Amino acid sequence: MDLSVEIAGLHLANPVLVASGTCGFGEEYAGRVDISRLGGICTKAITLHPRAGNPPPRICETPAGMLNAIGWQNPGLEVFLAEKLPALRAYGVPIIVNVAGETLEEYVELAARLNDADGIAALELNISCPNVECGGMQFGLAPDLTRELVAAVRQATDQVLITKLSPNVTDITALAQAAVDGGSDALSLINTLVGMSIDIQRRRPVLGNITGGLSGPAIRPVAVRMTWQVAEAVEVPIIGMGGIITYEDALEFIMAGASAVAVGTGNFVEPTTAVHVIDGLREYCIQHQIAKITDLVGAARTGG
Amino acid sequence: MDLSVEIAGLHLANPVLVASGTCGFGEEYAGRVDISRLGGICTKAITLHPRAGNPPPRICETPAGMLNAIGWQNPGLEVFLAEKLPALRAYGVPIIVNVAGETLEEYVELAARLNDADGIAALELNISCPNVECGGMQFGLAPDLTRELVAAVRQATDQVLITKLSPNVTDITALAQAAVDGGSDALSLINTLVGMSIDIQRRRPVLGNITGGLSGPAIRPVAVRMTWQVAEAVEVPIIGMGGIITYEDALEFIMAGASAVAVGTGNFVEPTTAVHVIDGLREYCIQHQIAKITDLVGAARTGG
Amino acid sequence: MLSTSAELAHREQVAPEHYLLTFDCPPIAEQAQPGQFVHLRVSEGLEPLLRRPFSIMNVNIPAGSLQLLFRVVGRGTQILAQAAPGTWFDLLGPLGQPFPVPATTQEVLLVAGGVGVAPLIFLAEALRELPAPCYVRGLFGARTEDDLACWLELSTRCDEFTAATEDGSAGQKGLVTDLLDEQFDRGGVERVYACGPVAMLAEVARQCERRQIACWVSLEQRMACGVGACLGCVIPVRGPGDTRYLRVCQDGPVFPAAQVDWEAMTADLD
Amino acid sequence: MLSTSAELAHREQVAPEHYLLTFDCPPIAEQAQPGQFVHLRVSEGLEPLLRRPFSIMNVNIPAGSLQLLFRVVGRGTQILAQAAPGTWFDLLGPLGQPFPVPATTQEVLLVAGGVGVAPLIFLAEALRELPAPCYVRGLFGARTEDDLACWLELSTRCDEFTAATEDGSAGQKGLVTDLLDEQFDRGGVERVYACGPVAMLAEVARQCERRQIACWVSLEQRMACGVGACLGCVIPVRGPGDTRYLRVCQDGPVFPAAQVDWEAMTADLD
Ligand SMILES: Cc1cc2nc3c(=O)[nH]c(=O)nc-3n(C[C@H](O)[C@H](O)[C@H](O)COP(=O)(O)OP(=O)(O)OC[C@H]3O[C@@H](n4cnc5c(N)ncnc54)[C@H](O)[C@@H]3O)c2cc1C
Ligand SMILES: Cc1cc2nc3c(=O)[nH]c(=O)nc-3n(C[C@H](O)[C@H](O)[C@H](O)COP(=O)(O)OP(=O)(O)OC[C@H]3O[C@@H](n4cnc5c(N)ncnc54)[C@H](O)[C@@H]3O)c2cc1C
Ligand SMILES: Cc1cc2nc3c(=O)[nH]c(=O)nc-3n(C[C@H](O)[C@H](O)[C@H](O)COP(=O)(O)O)c2cc1C
Ligand SMILES: Cc1cc2nc3c(=O)[nH]c(=O)nc-3n(C[C@H](O)[C@H](O)[C@H](O)COP(=O)(O)O)c2cc1C
Ligand code: FES
Ligand code: FES
Repeated sequence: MDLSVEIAGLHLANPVLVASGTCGFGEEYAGRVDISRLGGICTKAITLHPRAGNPPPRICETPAGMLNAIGWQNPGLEVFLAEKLPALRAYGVPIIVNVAGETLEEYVELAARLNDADGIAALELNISCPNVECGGMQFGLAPDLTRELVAAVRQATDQVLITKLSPNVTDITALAQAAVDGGSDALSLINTLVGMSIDIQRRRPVLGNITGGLSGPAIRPVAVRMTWQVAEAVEVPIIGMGGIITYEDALEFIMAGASAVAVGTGNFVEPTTAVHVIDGLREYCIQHQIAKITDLVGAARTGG
Repeated sequence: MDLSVEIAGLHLANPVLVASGTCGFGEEYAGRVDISRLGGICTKAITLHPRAGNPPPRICETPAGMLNAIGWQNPGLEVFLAEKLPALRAYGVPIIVNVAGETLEEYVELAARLNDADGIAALELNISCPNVECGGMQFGLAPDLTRELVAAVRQATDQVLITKLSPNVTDITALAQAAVDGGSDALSLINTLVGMSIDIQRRRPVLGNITGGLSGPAIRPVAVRMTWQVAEAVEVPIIGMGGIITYEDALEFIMAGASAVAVGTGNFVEPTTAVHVIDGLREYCIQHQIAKITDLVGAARTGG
Repeated sequence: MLSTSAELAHREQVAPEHYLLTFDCPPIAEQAQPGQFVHLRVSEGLEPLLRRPFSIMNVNIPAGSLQLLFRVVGRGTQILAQAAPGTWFDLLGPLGQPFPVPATTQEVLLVAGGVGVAPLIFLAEALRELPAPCYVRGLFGARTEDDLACWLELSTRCDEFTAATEDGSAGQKGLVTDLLDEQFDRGGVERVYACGPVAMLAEVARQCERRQIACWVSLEQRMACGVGACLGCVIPVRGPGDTRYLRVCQDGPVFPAAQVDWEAMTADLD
Repeated sequence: MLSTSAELAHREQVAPEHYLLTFDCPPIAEQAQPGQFVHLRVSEGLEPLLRRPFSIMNVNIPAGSLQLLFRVVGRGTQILAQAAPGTWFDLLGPLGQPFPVPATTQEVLLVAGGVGVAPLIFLAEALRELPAPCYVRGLFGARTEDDLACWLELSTRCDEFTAATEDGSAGQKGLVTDLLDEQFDRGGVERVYACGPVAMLAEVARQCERRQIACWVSLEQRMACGVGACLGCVIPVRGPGDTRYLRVCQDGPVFPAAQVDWEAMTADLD
């Protein structure tokens, strides 16, 4: 029974990653989760320079979901390379570095400088973060800007290039196609839906940032739908995410056409969620006599 | 303590409606809910000719939400006018007729013929239904088409014109502005988010229609955010909806800028939901010494 | 139709994965007719969000109670399987169209598959208590003995009773529909009432159609409102011209078998 | 930090809206230090989705148990208020940085507001069991007598104890912070530990700063992961240059009062 998958040449021992921003740089979960069992780790977004992030409150629970407005708090590229990356490498699993910038030039510089770093499995272009004033999501909302940005980054790096799409668009397939046209090797989706909550006691938004990104099981139907649509529209592999808590949830994405999946908010509910998803997928394959998990990719599309 | 609100000249005894498609034509809930207490009723979508709707399964539960793909099943305009409308009028509450079509001409004809009908408080233009192959949502995704459609309908009717917006867009404010430019007196939002679920046992989509519209508490953060954004962008009154179950939920929309709200999926959870929301709002106003509920509209925007 | 709070009086596990719930609920117990169902709110919170429909298996009017039999299949039924007696639940009901009962004494055949037995237990009792009581033959099929939950409740309400299991662990070995020919060949059956899996119902309907015996089936569909408002729970029906859909909650759950578009209903099965 | 299943041994209502839960949880009980918290999964399902953080009020190492004191404020605490003993819960803990305790005998002042008393009960006990035990003065304030939940647990662990209520229903009438001057004027206080509402903590911090007395506060913030990974639970800290944020779950919940940007913390209050 073979759980391994290939994402544009990148080999993953199993298709279950932890999603960017939900597992920091691995260290916080080390010792309590067997990180070495994960298919891979997507890091918290890295920017060129350190960023303080948004004022609190930054999170807020919602029905079957949560809002976050972290706002790219991160130590910046230098500290990442000097301190975080070496520690991450020690887990022996593929490291996918999530990068974010305010300008095209920042993305390109990040990609260029990470290109020389050891032990990076892939770059994940975060053009879909809803929680920063300028930059980030703006690129991910217009196909032209997406294509241009991806193409520029493509020039700057030999690494596997994954573009992370925003769900806050009228036509996700247009964005997917633009990223592929720009040279993206794979796509990951979805980032969070823009949402907000109001504190009716204080009569103002709960979050310091007013709006935030909605994640968790609440958004899974939207995420599965977009995975389905994008799988129909483009040929490149898809990393599906949005509300995965159980292996059954992961199978929805895989059967919709995702080659791999990522667990985000699920890590907060239970730190071992990703590991349990892996175990569940293995069990399922054994029980249903599926020789390779890749046989299930897109199964719901073909009636397979 | 005054719960009444005005929506573009339309007087509502209280700001709580039941949302289109979730209360049929009132008759099913008659006798078990005191319909006469509602602020108003939005009917199921009416089309020019009768429609059979989509093949089952048409609904599917999701975390804190549900998907539906009813597909405009309705008896058509004739039967509506002859049978449904007279019965609806008997409840003595404002009737907002939700109209849908596949072409601009259909919308215009519907509006023209409803213009002569007695006892209609307003038309709600459904340009945001995700569950029919052609028509409906296509108008609601492009500002140009929205403006054109609303303007054409505006010509055909003297009634209060409400445009119901789709949340499946990159920029909801552009659609809102287009509807207002076209002559819409008010806006209602949001319709459902496009989603899907996969039956992993059968390895295919749960819904007969493959995709459906996501509603319920799961989408409330998206709905509140869009209400907030649209209230900032346009001057016309907003009817807010999406996942309202309690009066606290309703207050989130009102404080974000909605002049009225509608209960949709909440009716399925408990048929008296809307009535409880009204009672809750009244209680809240009394306790907090709010003389008029309209004083709370947009309160979270001003820090009020 | 009432919306009412009902106290769970008893919970009993009657077979592996099968539970019997008894609610104190006089208003619904008094009005309920066989074939009708209740729409039950499983949780006070949002999980699960929607109500769950269950056929009424039994009422005890003097005691003011009603019983539901269910099989654990997902989150909602899992929660119910652990519900503590004394807990209050919100019930909508009785909902839907009941089985039509004959005005004169007739010989009827009940065909139950799995938990589909529930409404037929209620029906069997009613048929024998009519002013003109019926002669009731009962057939009950399941995969295995364990799934013949509440077979005693059905058999004691029938004048004749035969069980079938696919694995032969109880009753005759085979499908319950394999027993139909014998029943019909013996003659006398004037009406058939059936509830169970769609494939079973389709076969019952086919045989009744061939033999021109009146047949009613109780169908299931995913529901939201349960009262006819959302148009969510439809099934395809035959008719001249275009496809038509009827609501299981309001137009059913009991339908004349001849009305149902069995081809469309079964096209979907694996 | 452990993730462990713990059985709820007792649930006790100690005041209106205030509950005390006792869990059998030897691994966490053994490691816990005053000021640390557990991140508790309230439900097996998705409602509520996120865990809830609660300070450890007490541990009994021989019994392997730990206690949490909480006030009912929303859905999660409502569910906990009804939790049946014998139920198993998933606990992450002990989490966060504990209160630093002095290496030598000192005179310390504890300032508790409302349920903020919880970690100070644990701390009071620890301070008096140190190799060099401290002299502990305790102040405990609340709106009204009922909200002085577990005041006995605090007072019996203090060498001196004074309560205050805003309505004067118990102890001195007024805010707990009104008692500070007197305490400080008497002299002797070398350290202050405080936990309670932000406005109270800000005032304690202000007075300690003015009098140059070392002060630690335990802070709250909405949390997702509870382990430092999501950066969700930050509070603003002082520093040269730009705004900086630290995580309550991992860098706190105990912070030196001098480190906290009280201006930003309280700008937000009504
Ligand atoms: C009129 C009617 C009468 C019924 N009577 C009985 C009965 O007496 N005993 C019994 O065991 N079951 C009965 N069912 C089926 C029962 O409603 C489902 O098994 C139950 O809703 C499953 O809920 P769940 O949360 O455990 O499953 P899940 O699979 O988690 O439910 C997810 C969703 O699918 C729906 N669903 C799942 N299975 C069915 C189904 N077979 N029919 C309709 N909706 C379904 C649920 O209502 C829910 O909305 C009846 C269904 C209908 C429509
Ligand atoms: C380190 C720490 C220790 C705490 N110790 C205690 C304690 O010992 N006793 C006690 O009664 N309370 C304590 N709290 C506060 C407690 O976590 C909240 O009261 C509780 O989470 C409310 O949950 P709810 O579902 O009832 O409320 P809801 O308002 O429904 O919760 C909604 C969301 O807001 C969060 N939230 C609400 N209030 C707070 C709050 N004050 N602080 C942080 N998050 C909040 C919840 O965790 C949840 O994510 C502590 C908080 C922190 C951060
Ligand atoms: C607290 C938090 C922080 C996040 N930070 C990032 C980030 O830095 N970069 C990014 O691309 N996505 C980020 N995301 C989005 C997730 O990676 C993921 O796309 C999204 O949450 C949907 O998955 P989920 O529902 O499983 O959480 C963040 C999500 C959360 C909840
Ligand atoms: C079963 C169902 C049918 C619906 N039918 C219509 C419709 O005919 N016309 C329309 O404009 N909106 C329709 N809607 C959308 C609702 O009116 C509402 O906009 C949406 O469900 C969000 O509100 P809620 O979360 O409270 O349900 C339907 C929703 C549901 C759940
Ligand atoms: S469940 Fe709503 S119409 Fe049947
Ligand atoms: S709660 Fe995640 S960093 Fe503190």
